Amino acid sequence: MNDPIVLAYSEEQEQFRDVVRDFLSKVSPESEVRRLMETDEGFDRTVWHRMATDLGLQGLIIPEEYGGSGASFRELGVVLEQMGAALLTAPYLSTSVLATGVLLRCGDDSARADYLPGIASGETVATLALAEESGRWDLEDVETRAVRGNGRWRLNGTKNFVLDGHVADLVLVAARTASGVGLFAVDTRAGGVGREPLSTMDQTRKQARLDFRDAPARLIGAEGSAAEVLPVVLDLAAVALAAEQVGGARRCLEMSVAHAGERVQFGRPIGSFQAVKHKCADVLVEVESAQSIVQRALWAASEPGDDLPVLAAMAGSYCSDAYVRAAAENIQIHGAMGFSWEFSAHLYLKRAKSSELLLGSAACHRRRLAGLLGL
Amino acid sequence: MNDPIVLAYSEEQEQFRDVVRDFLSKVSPESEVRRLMETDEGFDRTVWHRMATDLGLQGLIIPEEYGGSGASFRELGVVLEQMGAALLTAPYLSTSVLATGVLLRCGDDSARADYLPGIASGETVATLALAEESGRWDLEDVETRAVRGNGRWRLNGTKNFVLDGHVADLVLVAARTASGVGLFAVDTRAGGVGREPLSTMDQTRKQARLDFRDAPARLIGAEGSAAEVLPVVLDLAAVALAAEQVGGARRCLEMSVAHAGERVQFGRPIGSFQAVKHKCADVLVEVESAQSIVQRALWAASEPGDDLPVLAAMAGSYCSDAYVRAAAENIQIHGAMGFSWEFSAHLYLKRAKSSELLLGSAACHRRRLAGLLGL
Amino acid sequence: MTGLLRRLLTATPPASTDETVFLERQFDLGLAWVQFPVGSGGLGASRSLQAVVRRVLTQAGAPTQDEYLRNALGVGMIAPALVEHGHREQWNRWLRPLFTGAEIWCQLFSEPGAGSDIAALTTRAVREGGEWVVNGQKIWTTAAHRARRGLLLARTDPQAPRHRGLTAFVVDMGAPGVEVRPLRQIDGSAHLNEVFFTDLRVPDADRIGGEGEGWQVALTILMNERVSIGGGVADEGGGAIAEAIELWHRTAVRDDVMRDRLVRLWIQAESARLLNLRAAHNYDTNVPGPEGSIAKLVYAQLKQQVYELCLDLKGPRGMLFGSYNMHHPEDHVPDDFEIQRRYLFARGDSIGGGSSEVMRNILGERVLGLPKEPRPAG
Amino acid sequence: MTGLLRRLLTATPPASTDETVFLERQFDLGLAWVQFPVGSGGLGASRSLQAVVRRVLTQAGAPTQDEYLRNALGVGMIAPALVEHGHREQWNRWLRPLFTGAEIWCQLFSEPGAGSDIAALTTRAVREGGEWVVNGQKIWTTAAHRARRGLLLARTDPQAPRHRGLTAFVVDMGAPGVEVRPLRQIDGSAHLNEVFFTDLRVPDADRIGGEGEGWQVALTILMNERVSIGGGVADEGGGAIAEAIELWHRTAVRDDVMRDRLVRLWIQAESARLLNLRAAHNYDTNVPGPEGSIAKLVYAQLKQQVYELCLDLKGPRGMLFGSYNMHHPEDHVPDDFEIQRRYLFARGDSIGGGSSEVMRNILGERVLGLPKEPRPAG
Repeated sequence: MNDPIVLAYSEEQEQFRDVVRDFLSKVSPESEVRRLMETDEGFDRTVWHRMATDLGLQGLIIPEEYGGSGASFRELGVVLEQMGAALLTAPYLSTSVLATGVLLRCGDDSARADYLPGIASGETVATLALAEESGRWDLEDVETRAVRGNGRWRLNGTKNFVLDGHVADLVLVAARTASGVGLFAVDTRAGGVGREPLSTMDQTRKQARLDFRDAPARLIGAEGSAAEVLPVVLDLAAVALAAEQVGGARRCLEMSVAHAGERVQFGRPIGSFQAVKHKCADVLVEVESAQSIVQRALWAASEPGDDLPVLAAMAGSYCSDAYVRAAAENIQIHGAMGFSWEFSAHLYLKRAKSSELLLGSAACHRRRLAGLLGL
Repeated sequence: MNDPIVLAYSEEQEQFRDVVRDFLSKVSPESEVRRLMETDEGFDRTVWHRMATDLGLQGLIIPEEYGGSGASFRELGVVLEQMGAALLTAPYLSTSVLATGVLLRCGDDSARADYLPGIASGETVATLALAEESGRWDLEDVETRAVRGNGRWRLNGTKNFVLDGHVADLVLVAARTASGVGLFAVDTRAGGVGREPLSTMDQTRKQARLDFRDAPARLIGAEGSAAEVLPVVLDLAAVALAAEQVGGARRCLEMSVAHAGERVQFGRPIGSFQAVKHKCADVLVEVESAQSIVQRALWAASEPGDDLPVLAAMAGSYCSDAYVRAAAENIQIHGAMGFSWEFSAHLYLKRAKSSELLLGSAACHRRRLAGLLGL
Repeated sequence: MTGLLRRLLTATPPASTDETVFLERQFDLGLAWVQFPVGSGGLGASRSLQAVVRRVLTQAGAPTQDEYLRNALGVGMIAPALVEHGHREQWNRWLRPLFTGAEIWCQLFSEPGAGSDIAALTTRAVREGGEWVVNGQKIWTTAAHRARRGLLLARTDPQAPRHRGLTAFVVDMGAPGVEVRPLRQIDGSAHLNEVFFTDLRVPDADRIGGEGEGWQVALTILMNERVSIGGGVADEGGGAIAEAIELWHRTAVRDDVMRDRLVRLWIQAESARLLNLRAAHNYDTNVPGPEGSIAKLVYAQLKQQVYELCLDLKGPRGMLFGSYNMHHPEDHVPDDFEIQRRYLFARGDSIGGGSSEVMRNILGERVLGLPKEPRPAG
Repeated sequence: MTGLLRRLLTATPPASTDETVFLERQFDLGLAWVQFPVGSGGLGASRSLQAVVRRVLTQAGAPTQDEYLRNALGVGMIAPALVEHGHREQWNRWLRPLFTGAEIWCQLFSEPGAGSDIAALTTRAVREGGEWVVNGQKIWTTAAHRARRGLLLARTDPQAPRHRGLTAFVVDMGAPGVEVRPLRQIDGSAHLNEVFFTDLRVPDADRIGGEGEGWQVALTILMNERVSIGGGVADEGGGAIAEAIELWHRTAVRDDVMRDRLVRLWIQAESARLLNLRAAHNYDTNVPGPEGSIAKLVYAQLKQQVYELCLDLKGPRGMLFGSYNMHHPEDHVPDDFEIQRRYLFARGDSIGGGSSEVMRNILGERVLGLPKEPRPAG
């Protein structure tokens, strides 16, 4: 490990971060977040295309040969932090982390060539469908079946909690065959896929329930390859989500500090009271700690090495807790206003709590970590 | 349950409390606590006799026919709270809760008649020896054996963490026979008992390791009766200890508040800073909550009924945590002085942490409670 | 009093009597608030007897405290302040319809610039002959949209020091010059309102207490509020842990770490319940003391932690929700996602009715006697 | 610089050279603190190069930072203040023996009436010709019993506002008029001392900085102290979690609740280590910033929680202890109960060197820019 290098963003990364932040402040102000979260689609296709064409965000970690820019996971982290801070409502985690992650690691050049350019260009919204009734992202719980007949695969079963499943053009589905659980690409326009949006607590991230009835599918990689591919993809997703969480937590802290410095009660800014000041200090400590973990974890996600599982579990546990704490304290510091619909603090709490439950709770991450550490 | 009656001390109980407090403030000021904790015996026999003759404390819950005053466990709770507050260094928990508890519940009138009057009069220091190498107060871990030969029982084995075992005249020993674990009375002056004082973190409560080598013993109650008697006695002991803990925690809070009101830093009493004020408020909430639990638990310990195990586990868990918290915050609020040997705050922390570990940790109590509640 | 109770229950048997009729009769017999003066819903008796009345009537199936919840603020907080600071003519006009629920009351204290800090209010009342002209804005007002009357705190003397320039009035919420706008909260519901006053005219006869004595009126209400919220949330708090336990039994994937959290919270809920019984005992026998502040603080934290655990127990299903559509609480239709709603709503428990920070100040200063924050220099 | 390092290691190979001789040579070559002026143990180079020196020398087996710990206060905190606020004649007298450890230094700031609040000091220094006469008492002084010199903060102008009337001096701890009494702590050891000054005479040549500029000198030291404590406790903090894990593996009766606590603390320790690496990076390249305050706060809490867990893991054995006999830390002989001792001692981590409350103030005010507490009126 070469820690000192890991823990500071490079100058280029910081410039890139500023570009992304400026872009998001224009295309995803709070008013847009609120508009989009009330829509069925939940994102703005024009903005989605500009993300791809102006900044190349969807193709960030896609190799140049497939139309991307071949950047590392560290640059992806920079983007996700800013998206988390802005509560961007768009199918980015699903498309550019989950689906892209599967395609990059599936060992199937032909699938890569067929799908990645569309993702990079902003044409294709894609996602991964793994969890079923239990909601757990666990291969053991997969009951959806893939059956081959007349040279074509067809899927039957139900996937639940599919991120952006209601708008995805391409769904990568984990389905069971005789050789174990494999990965299958389903074109949602090709029929056989019923989609039902879920009503989510976090309105800024949409989820859906997908019913596959003899849905035509294409095998990605080898049969039964999910056991090899998905654990890595889920670790990467945990790191990506953690970057988003840190970005959100830091924004909550900034909101708290700004309010505490301005709001006067009992003849003083409330931030001069230790009850508020120390709350902010404690949140600062957690945000900085979370940031340190995320930067280290992004490094692990960028380089070959065997420390990714430990760092993903660490990041998943710590950043989930830190974000929920920062979002809850932000409401508290804002008082009745923080609790009101009109002010944005509640949107962050809902995002924070839902993010914690998305890929397994903080406690689940710790249980996994105990195993990895031999404790 | 008739809660409202339970939760307030009666006027008589409050008067009794004041008498005990005044007595302890005279016989057990900090200077005496410090003197006695450095001695081998760890208590003052003159004071011990005065406790019995002037206030009847050792005989409090012993029936009048055996020389006691036949009061309820609620009065015992009043006494223990004050002893905890004063850090009284005397073999009271061992003699008047553990040993007395066993004798009262052993169903052996002859043993009661032989031993209880000596306890009530202050002649006899007594204790219970249950834990062995593991330190757990669990019948399963008992390996000490009792064997009958020539009409006499003899004990062989080693007991550890025996409260006041180094000074007890009478030791009630849990020992294994063919009929399970039974209870045996051993006169430590009769030979066959090796005693080694333990070096304890809490110097105000002494413990010892006892070696029994063919020690002559008297069977108390029926053979194998420990399984019936000891669980109740241990529940009572947990409630008694919780009363002591609340008394200690409240004293810590009083010390904190007094210091915070007087000590000036940055031109203000430190208690006017919210960091200190809110810490005190949080400790107050825990002390009052602990007090409510203890008063309810003392009621359960006084009356026949089946709610004792739940309340004992509740009290053991909550009051252990509350005392450690109050003692630790007391050190923090006193700053460097709180951390110094010369000031008494550390004595309370040591008592608090040791008390938590004495009869099973707070977490153990919660595990037991989960079972009792069917969770 | 036993005789009066018997008369009430005999003349108007709860089972066969219209609720309003029963409550009118209860008021007329002086059994509404026994500690109030005769003729004003009371008997001039000791406050401790109210607990007896409550117990007897509840056992007899009379409208319980739950029924009063429609007008909880009026019955529990405002009425005692009217009796303490108002006069008989006012009692005669307001107390009976208040008790029966015919007239709902709200409390008009908080302002955008003054949430916890009531002494900083700026809503103005200016005297013009026998009337006062009120201009300003109130916020976070419970039940304002269905209230007939409101207890208003307004500044009548801008020159006086902060606390001293306030006066209390009763305002007619239907009068011209009063506009009520709903405020949505975190879960989309509108429990609270904004209230705007534009040249509202209030007769001087509706002033409560003397000019400049509004702070004392507010204090009476706030002390009663904490006891009331303490008592009210006691049941809710108990409800929360019961929900968690029920959910635990229905949860398939459980582990020891969650179990330990649940048991810990169960102990806290039980200790809070026992603590609250002590507080209720004091409330019944004495003037409201600071125990309500402990209860409020404890229950706010407890409910937040319990619902946090509930969501964790639900796992991915905790991410689901019903509808965020705006609605008044009385129109709420429960769905399958009530626990999520309560999780969100519990964040308000440490804010409304005095924030947890203010509660800790009160405990530190009023119970423990620690020194107050110094006023800033200048 | 690479050449100088080579010369040092060639002329005095660490393996075969007496430690003091090596350190003297290191000082003379300007490799003690490279950012210091030439001739005073430095090269006038960038502070960031010190990290390189440290790495090269550590790899070569030279006396490491651990060796400096005998005089950690002197090397890490006092020397930078001497260079920033003193003058060359003073550097010539003091820096070399300070670096080699021939003269141990202590810091004489805290007083019984002024722990966290240094501006409230009352120890007096009165000028008499070319000397100052010092009277007063200091407390909580680390290493005073073995220190040859101390950096004293004393009040020279009682009329000036609190911060402005202080001046810094170097005092000879062996001079008449200095009495050192050990102070026992929670575990019986005497890490700290009281120091009494009775008509101690200090030459004006030993004044550091101008009259009334003592506050600036103290600030330089305190900023370095936090970085140093942050850095120092980083290793200790890592040590604590390592101890807990080692104990976990030796513990027979374990459960999932304890395991979760352990993993949680492991994550915190690891995040603190990573955070500290960022802080060290800044320390090597910039002037000491506020990161030290974060580290100090985090490690204090972490160590307390880790040792709490350790005692819980030990169960009944956690009640046992070695000896409470008074001893200086350098005379401590480890026994089987070191974890209990550290549990007790960890309570001091949130008190000494700036309490956790003060650290939170610093983070809130200096990092987040929140407003300070107002000074009390009058």
